[in-house]
Formats: sequence, structure tokens, C-alpha cells
Amino acid sequence: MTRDNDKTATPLRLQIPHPARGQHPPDQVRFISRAGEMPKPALDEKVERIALMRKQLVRVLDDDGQAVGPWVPDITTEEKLQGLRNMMLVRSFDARLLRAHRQGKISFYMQSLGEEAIACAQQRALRPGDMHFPTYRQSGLLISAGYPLVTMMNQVLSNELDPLHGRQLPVLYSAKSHGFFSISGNLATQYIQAVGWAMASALSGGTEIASAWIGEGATAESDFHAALVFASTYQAPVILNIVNNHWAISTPEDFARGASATFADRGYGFSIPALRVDGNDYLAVYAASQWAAERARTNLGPTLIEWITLRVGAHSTSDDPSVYRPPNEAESFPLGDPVERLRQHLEFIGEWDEDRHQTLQSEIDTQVAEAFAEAESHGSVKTGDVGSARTMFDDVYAELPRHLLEQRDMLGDSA
Amino acid sequence: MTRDNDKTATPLRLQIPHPARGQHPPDQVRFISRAGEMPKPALDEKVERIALMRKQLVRVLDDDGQAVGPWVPDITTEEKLQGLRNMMLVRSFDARLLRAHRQGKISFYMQSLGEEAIACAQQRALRPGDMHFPTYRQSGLLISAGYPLVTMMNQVLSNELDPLHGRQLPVLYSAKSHGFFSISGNLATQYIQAVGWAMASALSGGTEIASAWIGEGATAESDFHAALVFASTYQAPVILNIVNNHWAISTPEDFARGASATFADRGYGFSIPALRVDGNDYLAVYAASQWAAERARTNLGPTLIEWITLRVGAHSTSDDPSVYRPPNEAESFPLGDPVERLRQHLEFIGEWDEDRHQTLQSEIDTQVAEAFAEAESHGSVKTGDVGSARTMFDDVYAELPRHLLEQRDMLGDSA
Amino acid sequence: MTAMTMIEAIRDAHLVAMERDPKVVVFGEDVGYFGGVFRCTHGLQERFGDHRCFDTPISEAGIVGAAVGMAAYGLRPCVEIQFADYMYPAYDQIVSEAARLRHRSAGDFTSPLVIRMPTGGGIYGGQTHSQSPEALFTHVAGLKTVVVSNPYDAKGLLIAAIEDDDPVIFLEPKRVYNGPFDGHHDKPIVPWSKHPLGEVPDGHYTIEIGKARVHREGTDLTVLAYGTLVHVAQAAAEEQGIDAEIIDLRTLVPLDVDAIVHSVQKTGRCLVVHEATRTSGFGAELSAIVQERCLFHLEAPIIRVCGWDTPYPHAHEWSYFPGPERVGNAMQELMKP
Amino acid sequence: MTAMTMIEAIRDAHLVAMERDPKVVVFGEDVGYFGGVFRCTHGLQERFGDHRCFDTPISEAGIVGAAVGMAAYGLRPCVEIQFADYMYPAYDQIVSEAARLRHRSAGDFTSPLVIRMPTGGGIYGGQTHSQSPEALFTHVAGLKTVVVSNPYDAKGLLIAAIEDDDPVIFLEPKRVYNGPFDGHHDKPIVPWSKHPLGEVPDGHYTIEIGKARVHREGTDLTVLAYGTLVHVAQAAAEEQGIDAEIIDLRTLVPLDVDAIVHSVQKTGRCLVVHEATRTSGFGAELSAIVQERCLFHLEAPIIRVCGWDTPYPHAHEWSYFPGPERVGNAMQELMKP
Ligand SMILES: Cc1ncc(C[n+]2csc(CCOP(=O)(O)OP(=O)(O)O)c2C)c(N)n1
Ligand SMILES: Cc1ncc(C[n+]2csc(CCOP(=O)(O)OP(=O)(O)O)c2C)c(N)n1
Ligand SMILES: [Mg+2]
Ligand SMILES: [Mg+2]
Repeated sequence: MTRDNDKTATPLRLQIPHPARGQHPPDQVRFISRAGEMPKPALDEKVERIALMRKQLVRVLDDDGQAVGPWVPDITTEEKLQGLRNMMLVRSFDARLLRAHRQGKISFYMQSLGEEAIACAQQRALRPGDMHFPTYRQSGLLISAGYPLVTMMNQVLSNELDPLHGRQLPVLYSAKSHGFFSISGNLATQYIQAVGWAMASALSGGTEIASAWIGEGATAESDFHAALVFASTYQAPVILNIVNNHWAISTPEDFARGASATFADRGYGFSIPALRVDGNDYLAVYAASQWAAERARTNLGPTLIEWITLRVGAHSTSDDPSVYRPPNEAESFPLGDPVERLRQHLEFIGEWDEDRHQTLQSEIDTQVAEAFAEAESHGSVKTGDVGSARTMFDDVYAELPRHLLEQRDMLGDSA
Repeated sequence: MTRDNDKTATPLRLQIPHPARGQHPPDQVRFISRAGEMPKPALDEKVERIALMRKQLVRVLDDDGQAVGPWVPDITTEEKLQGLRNMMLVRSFDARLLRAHRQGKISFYMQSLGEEAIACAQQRALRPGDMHFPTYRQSGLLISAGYPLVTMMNQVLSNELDPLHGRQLPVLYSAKSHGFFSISGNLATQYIQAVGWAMASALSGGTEIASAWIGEGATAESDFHAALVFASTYQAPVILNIVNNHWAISTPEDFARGASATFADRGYGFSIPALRVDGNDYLAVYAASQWAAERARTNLGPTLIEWITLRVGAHSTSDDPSVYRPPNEAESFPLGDPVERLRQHLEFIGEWDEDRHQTLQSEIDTQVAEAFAEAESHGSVKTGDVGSARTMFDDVYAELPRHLLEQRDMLGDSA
Repeated sequence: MTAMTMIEAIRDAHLVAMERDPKVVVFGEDVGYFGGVFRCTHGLQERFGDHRCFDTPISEAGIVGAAVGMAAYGLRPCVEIQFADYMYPAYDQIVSEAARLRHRSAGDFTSPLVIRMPTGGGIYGGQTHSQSPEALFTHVAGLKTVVVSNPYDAKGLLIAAIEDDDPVIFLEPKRVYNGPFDGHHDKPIVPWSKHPLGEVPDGHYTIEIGKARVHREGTDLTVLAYGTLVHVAQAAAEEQGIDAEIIDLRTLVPLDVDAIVHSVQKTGRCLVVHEATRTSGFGAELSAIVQERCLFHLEAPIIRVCGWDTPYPHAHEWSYFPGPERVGNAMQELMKP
Repeated sequence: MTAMTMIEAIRDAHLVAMERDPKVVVFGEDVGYFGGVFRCTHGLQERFGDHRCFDTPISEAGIVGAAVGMAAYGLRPCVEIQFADYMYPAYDQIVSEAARLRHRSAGDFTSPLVIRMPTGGGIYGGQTHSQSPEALFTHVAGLKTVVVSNPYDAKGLLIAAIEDDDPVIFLEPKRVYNGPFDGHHDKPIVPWSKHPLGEVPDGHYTIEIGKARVHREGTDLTVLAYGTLVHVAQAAAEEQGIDAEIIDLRTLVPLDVDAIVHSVQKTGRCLVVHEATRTSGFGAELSAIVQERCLFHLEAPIIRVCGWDTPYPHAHEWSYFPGPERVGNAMQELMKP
């Protein structure tokens, strides 16, 4: 294919990223700061100065579990214990439902193992009335908001009490009452919607802010760009979260990130202040979320946050990561485990110990087991207890139009 | 709409850009450097260091017409005279066709008045075999490549000799032989295609590079993002041009740029080196294009260039800019006029004078007039000399499928 | 009543809707300060301020995506896509999001929004200023699709669309913006002021989404049409001396099947016309429905007269456009014993 | 001949095409190292290196846009969209660019590329892993649209698609990847190894794009089907004891009209089936064509059995899917005197 008219010219070559994959040990986290090292900028700090911090990582918890530095959030011990409980609940919930999948009781599942701190802490740092536009790995938002576990499980089981009438794939929850936007199966669409929602709040003189969520892989999608353009132009009150868990199914973060140093870098070209934050550090997540929320609430505009974490489990129950993941990836992950780290901190400050932890763990496991037992008592898609198929015609429109009435009648005859 | 649960909170407000428009004098160019002021980075300079130059402007020609500083390109006087001639040809061509539109001879036209230097100089700085993916304001690429004026006019007239058989709107040329990709009416689509073409060249071990063109307004489109992601990830040999002529129909650059300082800033988050260049300075355009091309040819990857210029005319013949443009915008534009500036330089170095200029001008005007007379002799869409309507069925597919054969027959009956 | 062009009627509908409901917001490319390239939103920013009507960056995905978020918040966005040909970058947000939000969330979130787009050819706009993509919307459950043919309908239907709780695609054939164009492109332009449907009531009124209008009563054959083709069909009928019943469908989804069936059962012959490309156009659905419900009433095969299956050509647009001659020939064909 | 699943046949087609022509490049999300979430490109990167088969960022617009540029350069990209449900972000590049490039440039540039997508439901994938968007392609002039139903066809048609000089949309109903699924989701899975169409020739062969295949000869009625529904129709015919002639269309555009007309004129009855939503589905086009060309041969109205006009529901997918019972009932209905 060479159409060379200058035989001395360098043949061009393409760079196909060759990240750690398969049997190679991963280069998992770029640019790790020490806890407490990164300064905390003023809310209205210039984007250029914040950009200079782009290779730093907001971290609060040090290796001993001590909270150090300017980002230590001002929260009570109760709040921290609540955070621990929420994260453990998410983890226990995930574990129970993965088991249910193995038992053939549910059709599909996606867990957030290893990423629990991000959704859990941000939910607590925001306010009722704010709206999250999540992906499928932020069930911590719902659990931290006190949404009923049984209802979540009903959705996952697609049983008769599923509030979504079995329409959606498991974990694609919707809970307006709890500040949780309906999850789409299409990646990235929610990002610009969150910006639109935040714009609507501001256009209406409201006080609620929006929080947009996306995986690092999905930042390559076009709607990510639309969101940044609109957020920048209208200075929408929105938090733009990028959860960098290093994987997009089988594809390492390198493909979406390209040559740039970090995903936080993406903010700079839109003059959107951007932070990189240790996503496995509950206190850092809380503090950074608070900072970004405060910026939004005081009309200082959008903030982009890249959360560094690791997808510890498979992409979904349909995925077989052994084909592409290096062994022992989680064990060697330098940011540790979010539950363990908050627990260590609580122990460090003398508010927690092994006994209390075991008690809490069994309390939570019981709570989850009971919830699952209750949910399961309402059946599942596997047992065929899925409510009436006729509901499929509802909510396509506000009112059932004639052609859907006719089709529902036809279904009645044959189903 | 306020769903405020904290009555002390600040009501949110949106920022709708209020740029200079209508009767206000424009804030037309942000961050103008003196000629020669901006340093010339090494081809493999770190993106961070180049980013620090983002508020500077590559300029070569000073107010006296002297070429100064590290970016002075090493080109002959003949080459400069060729550039002057090409720009004047573009301008004369545009003027003739605008007149033809006023005379009711053509259906539509879009001119590049005030922006001629960018396409003209870049075309000369690249090589045969390279491929441009232009928008509708880069006819200078064709003219500088020596594409026949009459053929261009045939396209604009949609006459019997129009190589595109009257299928495309005027000025949406296609000329593979001259390194000019078929122009799409849909904004931004060509940007990622250019990256794909460049990837193909590199995948094939070719030596040809691609050059992508986009208006500053269209950078808001999603395909701009796709292009940056792919160019960054695969380090494609491509020049990513953004022509910032300050307007997108009635909308000032502010809406697409948002809060960022410059469009060149968009490159940083992808680690794509980006320059801002005085687009009305032929020598600066030449030098910056050469620099970017050299980077691409030596496998150093993509370069983003924001060209600062002004859309002096209306958006198109369908547009009435008096509704939204400040008066005297062109006169007060700080970067002057590209033709005048190169002319001044040639006079400064003693290679040009008023007489020679007048002679050249009338030579060019004659050339254009003769070309137009010839093109017009083949008729136009207005005179109905448009070739056979049956050609509309060709090229939908490589071979005419049965349903199109049938439809062509039906047309035959009724047309 | 005021004589209005379709542009003025659309603008007036915006005015009425924005006046009545502060939740209505209007935005799009060149829509704010300038008032839209076709001037359909002219004066709205001046009247309601730039928080109710504003310009956007050139991003159709952004426009619709933001509108979905705003609608979920509780606003009623009415947005413009500059030409229907440019809706494709927004197609994911339209199909996967606006259309499905109510269903997938079981009514927890909704997206009551209107997406206006000029459609159709006849202005020498070439392939990217001439398309009629209605069939790409009618195939999508959850969307309502409206195509207007005159100022009276345009105002009443646009207000109804803005007040509707579902996402509505609102298609405006640009060739009838300024008059009831009947396909005779070489004849002088007739303005709306000379046409009864150019008389537009002042203030608020709505036309029910999902109801067709009998544009012309007749007994020889039924023409199913919408947009510009309503006027073309009328011209063809008159020129051919055929007593056609012309139904202006006005809404494609939900469709007024009763009006269609009623007419075809009466006439026994059916012609389907549209400007969009033929294959998989909405005409196919109309043809399928008619034969499903009226097969034994049909005296002749249903004929479709449509745009050809090619891109809309710039110079040859009048060979592409299904004008009165092609429509008229089809009427004669249908009437053959 | 080797017994293959449809996945293996598709992978084999890639191998053959890449072996023969160095210009063939393959890419998409998870397509390189991993070999695709359905494993259709498994082993290609290892065999041909990462300049011939590679992973991409998650950007369908980027995948198709880059492919258009590569095709214009002279390569022959064959790309995968992970699920057809995710093609919407690429729709602009498909419709406005790939489909129109040859025409708008009068052959100066072309875009010979293949876009593969798994389609259809039946894996409890919910509304975003189950769609069949073929009608959104068949309405677009310039595209060829292929839907495969078995391993033999899949290999021959995919090689033909890659060698074709036009852009080809290549749809793979995922429910028949591993066996000739006939809609009886509660019965044991039959593998392709037990089916004659699972026997796939080694090496290079092509099947002509635009030619249908008579899947089952019969005299009672004609079923127009493609993809999974071919097998469903067969099961229904057998269960109902109806001697149906089942035509596997294989290519929707260009369509094998002769095969259709020939069969319907013979049987006098026609059933159109597909999994996509009914309104404006490709079945409408088929119905319209059949009545245009065979009206006076029809003994009964053409019936369409399709997916309902709703999003594809997760838990109720078997109520949505047009299974053998619904198809069988329609056959009985058609046979009523
Ligand atoms: C538009 C679209 N394209 C592709 C997919 C298929 N898909 C689902 S998840 C996924 C990977 C996403 O990775 P990332 O954004 O990093 O999120 P994570 O799974 O790591 O949380 C892909 C490709 C999709 N759902 N939507
Ligand atoms: C996808 C798409 N959306 C909208 C348009 C309509 N349109 C044509 S040109 C234009 C303005 C483009 O501005 P800019 O990119 O700055 O280029 P300039 O005209 O200044 O050269 C718009 C909105 C289009 N052609 N394509
Ligand atoms: Mg990820
Ligand atoms: Mg511009």
C-alpha cells in the first residue's frame, strides 16, 4: 500500500497500546502520591494551577490508617462507621447475588467489588435532592441512601415486586426518590443528561446539583465530549466522575486514555478543574466529593474527578477474566482495599476492633440473607414469577395508544 | 422548580455566554503575541511544555512585513510569490462566484474570504500523496494544488461537466488526485475519518500523512472527540487543524470553546501537542504546518493546530450576518488580512511592488473570468444543463442493483 | 385569526407555550440570539430572556442529551435540530434514551420533550439539507412522530407536542414554510396568506396528536400523505380530474388507522406518497396496514410514490421529488379498470 | 467440510479473508487480545499481529469513522459493534458517510467496509442486548444489509461482504450462534453439529449477496424470514402440519424479489416474520412489495408476526419473541378458507 514518492522517507507505523495484560504484571496505577501530600486548592483556584497537580493523587489515609493532610474531611466517627457499614453492605449484597447467580437463581449480575468507597462516600457527601446519573457499578449510591435492599433484589430477580416490572437487566436500577437516575445499558449517555439536569436546576433557580458517573473506558464515547462541552460553556453545577478501575471488559485503561497521563487531564482543555483521587480511600472520596459539590453549589461550575480504583472481580457474570487478566492483580494493587482501609483507620483512632467488626459483619450478612430470603419468596425470572407480560405495554407512552392496545390483545390470545 | 431543602443555599444560576455580538465591539482575538515572540519547540518536545505556550500565538510577520523569530520558514521567494498568487486566486474565484450567485447563475456559495492563507500555505507545506479532509472553507487546498479552476466552477454550477454529476451542493468538491477528500455536508465527520486514513497509511507502512480540518464551532461535535481519542491512542500521523474564524453561522466561538482559554487547549488532555497560530500570516501557517507534518512523518504522532483568523464574509449565500455581526469587525481585526500581509512582506524584502501587484491582480482576474466563461458555457443548474437525471442512480452502489434499475426505468417514463 | 406563514405559526406556538408554562425552554444551534436559520424562534430570546431560549454549541447529541436530562428534572424542552439531516449524531439519545426512559424506569423518570426539525427537499439543498427521516423515528417505540403540512396544524400540533408527556419528533417540511407548495417548482409561489389553512387562531389551541385530517374528500381513490405531499396530491388530483380523497395523516405514530381504513374501504384504491426514500419508508408501513385491514376492498394494488432510493441530488432534485406528474400518473394507473 | 458453530464459521471467514488479502483489517471493542465477547475474532490477533486485528477505545463512532477513512485509503476494514444495540453512536458515520461516500464523490472515494453486529434477543439481555435494527439500515440507500441464519451462510456471506466494494451491514442473530434455535427456549439446545447447515466447507467460498435461499419448499403458504425466525418458522410449520415454503432472505438490500414473487404466486398466501418491532420494521417493506407484485394472487391478507412495539423486556422476553406458537397461529389464520 505504500504510495511512497520519496523513497528515503520513514515508513509510518502505528502505536497499538501494549499494556500489561495476560501474564504480565500490571502497571496498575500511574503517579501515586503519599497520603496528605497533595495540597487542597481553594474552591475557585485557577484551573491551570489545579492542572499542575494532575500527577498527584488526593489521599487521606496513610499506611497506618491515620488521616493526614489538608484533605481530611470534617466528619464524625458515626459518619465513618456508617461508611464502613455501607461498604460492607454493598460487598455482602454483591456476594449474595453472585452466589444466587451461581445457584441459577438470577440471570445476570455485575458487582462493584473493590470500588465500594467511591459511590458510598460520595452519596454521603452530597445532599437529598441532588441527582446521581450512575453506571452499573454504583449500587453503593442506593445502599448508602437507605434504599431498601429487598427492592434492589426484587429488581435483580425480576420478580413480581420488581419496581421496573422485569423490564431491565439486573442492576439497572432506577430510584428518583433516592437521587438515582435510571441506568441505561448504553454507555455514556447519562453523562450529558446529568449536565442537562444540572442546567435545568440552575435555569430554574434550584439548589440541587447533579453528579455524573462514567467508567474510564466509556470516556472514549462521544457523549463524554458533549457533556464536557456543555458543562464548560454553561458552567453547569455538576460533578463529573470518572471511575478508573483500570479495565473495560478485557481492555486496559490505556486504550481510552491514549497518550495522556491521566483521565483527569481531559478536564483541562475545557477549563474544568480536575482532581485525581484515591478511590479506595473513603475519607479522600468524601473530601473530594464535598469539594466538588461545594464548587457546584456556589456557582463555580463543574468539577471532573478521576477516581483511581480496581475492578477486582469479573466485568459481569458473562465475563471470563482469566483469559486477559494478570494473576494476583488485586493483591498487588497499591491502593489496597477500601473496606480494609477504613476499618484500619477506625481501629487507628480507637473506634473499632476485631470483635466489633465481626459482629457488624454477621449483622450485615444476616440482614442481606434475610432480605434475599424475602425477595426470593416473591420468585424470580427463573421461577417464572415475573408478573404479567401485559405490563410490557405500559409506560411505552404515558397512555396506551391503539396499536399497543391491539398488540396487548394479541399477546393475550397467544401467551 | 426549586426543590430546596436548605433555604439558606445559594440559588444556582447558569452562565449563558454573552460574547460580543450585535452592536458590541468584538473581543476578537484572545492572547496575541508579537511576531517572533513564541519559541519553536523541538519536534519531540514534551506536551506539557508546549501547553505552557498555549496563550501564545505563532507569528512570523511583524507589523512592517518583516519575517522574524524562530518560526521563519526556509522557503524561496518563488514559493512566497506562489503563495500570494494562490491566495489571490482563491479570493478572485470567490468574488466571481459570489457575483454569479447575485446574478442568479448558481444556487449557493460559500467563500473563504479572510482565511485564504491557512489552506493555501498548508497545501504547499505538505506533499503529494498526503490527504486533506477539508470542510467547505478550504478551497485554497485545491487551488494551491493546481486543480483546474474550470472543474471547480463546473461543480459549483452543477453543469454537465460537473465531476460530481450535480449531486453535491456547490463547493462540496472531491478530488482524490489532488489530495482532497470528498467534503461532507455533515460537520465533523471527516475529522475521525482523517485519523482513520492516517492509521491506514501507518498500518500499511506508507509514508503519506493525513490532515484533518474543522471549524471552531464544529469542534463541539462528537466526532471531534472520537478523532482525538483515536489519534492519541494510536499516535496516528495526522495534523488536526481547527480553523477558529470566530463564528459558527451566528454563534460566536465562545459557545464551542466554553470556559477554556483556547481551542488549542483541547489537545492537552489527550497529550496531543497543540499550537495556536496566526492564520493570517502565510509564513507562520507554512512553518507550523511543516512542523506538524514533520512530527507526523517521523512517527511522533498527531499535532493539533488552532488557526486564528476571521470569517470576513457571510456564513454562506443563505446567511444574513447583519442581524448578528458587529459593524466594522473585519476592519478592526487585529491580525489584518492575509493577502495584504504577505504582499507587504514581499515588498519589505524588495521582491514586490504596487505595479507588479496590479499586473498579477489583473492576470488573475482574467484567468478567473476566462475560466468562468468556459464553465458557464457548459450551462448550470439554473439553465437546466445538468446532465441526465438518470446518473442519480449511479454510484449508490458499485453496481446498479435491481431496485434502482427499476426506479431508473420509472424515472425514464415520467421525467 | 391571523394570516401566518408556517414559520410564523411555529414561532407563535412557541410564544403561547412559553407564556403559559415557565418550564418550557427552547434551545439549539443559532436558535437564541439569531432566532434560528429559518427564523422559527425569532424574538423568543428577547421576549423571555436567555434562560428560556438560548444558543448551543454545535452538538446535536449534546442538545438532545441535555434536553433529556432537563426533561427528567421537570422542564419541557423544545429543541431545534437545524436540519433533519443533522439529527444522526443525536440518534442514540433519541432512540436509546428519550424514547425509552419512561419504560425502562417504569415511569420513575420521563422525558417530555419536543425535537423540531426541518425536513424535505425543494430548496436545492442537496443530500444534507433535504432528507425526510420520519421512518427512522416511526420504527422506534416510545416516540411520537408528527409531520405538519400547514400553518394552522403546525401551531396547534406544536403546542400539543410541547404539552404532551412523551417525546415528540416534530417534522417541518421546509418547502411549505412559506406557502402550500404543490410541486410545481417552475410556477410562481403561492403564499399562505392566500390559503385557508394559513388562517391561524390567536392564542392557545391544540390539535390532537394521533388524529388525521381529511384534506380533500373524494370517492375515486384514497391518498395517504403528509407534509408537502398533501399539496402535491391535491394538485395531481385536480390536474388529472380524479376525485381523490386525500388524507393528511399529521401524526405517523400513533397513527389514525380508523381514518385510513374508513377511506380505503370507501374508495377501494389507495395511493401512498412521501418524499423519503422508498425502501423501508413509512409508506411501506402504510401499505402493509392497508392491505392487512382492507385487502378484500382493494380493486388494485396499493401504489407507493416516493423519493428514489438514492441520496437527494442537488441539481436533479426535481427528478427526485415525487411531484404532481408522478403522483398523477400513479392515480391514473390506480384507476385503470 | 467441518462441523462448525456460527461463531466458528464467522471466525473462519475472517481467517480466510485476512489470509487472502493483506488489506483486510479487523478491529472493535475487545476484538483484539480477547477475541471478542462472543469470540468471533478469537485468535486473529495472535495469527496476524496487532496491526491486522486490534482493540479499540469504546467509541462506535470512532470505530466506524476510522473504518471509513481506512477504506478510503484502500484498506478493507471489517469491524465489530459489540451489540447491534450500540450502533447508534455510529449511525451518523454509517448513514451520512459510509453509505454515501461513493455517490457524493461520484466514485472518487469509496468505502468498502463491513460492520458486523450481533442482533436479536433470547439471551435475557434486556432492551440493550436484544435489538434487531435492520430496518434502520434498509432505509438507507448505499448500504447492503445481510442477516445470517446458519454457519454455512455466515461464512460464505461474510467473505462475500468483505470482498464487496460497498459498505455491508452484517447482522448476526446471537441466538443462533450456537445452534439452530427454533424458539422453544424451554427445550434442550440443539447444536449446529447436528444440523446440515452446520457443515462448513474449508477455505474460500462466497455466497452471492442479494440471493435468497429456499429453506423449505412447500405449497400451502410462503414465509418470508431471516435470521433466527427461519428456524422458528420451520418449527411452526412442522408443528402445525402446514406445508410452508420458507424463504430465508439472507440479504434484505438488495432483495431477491424474484424468489419472493415466485413463491407467493405459487402459494397465494404470505406470512412475514421478524423479531424487530413491528411498526416500520422490514416486514412492512416485504408486505408492501408482495402486495404490489402479487395482489391478485393473494388468497388472504399478508400477515406480519413481529416483535411488539415496545422495548425488548428482560423478564418477558419469551412473550416478546415471535415464537413458534405465534407464528403457527398466524399460519393457521392464513390457511382459513
Ligand atoms: C454504547 C455501548 N458500547 C458498548 C457497550 C458494551 N460494554 C458494556 S460495559 C463495557 C466496558 C465499560 O468499561 P468502563 O467504562 O471502564 O466501565 P467498568 O465496566 O470498568 O465499570 C462495554 C464495552 C455498551 N454497553 N454501550
Ligand atoms: C451535523 C451538523 N450540524 C449542523 C450543521 C449546520 N451548519 C453548517 S455550517 C455550521 C457552522 C459551522 O461553524 P464552524 O465549524 O465554526 O465553521 P465555519 O463556518 O466558521 O467555517 C452549522 C451549524 C451541519 N452542517 N452539520
Ligand atoms: Mg473501567
Ligand atoms: Mg467558525
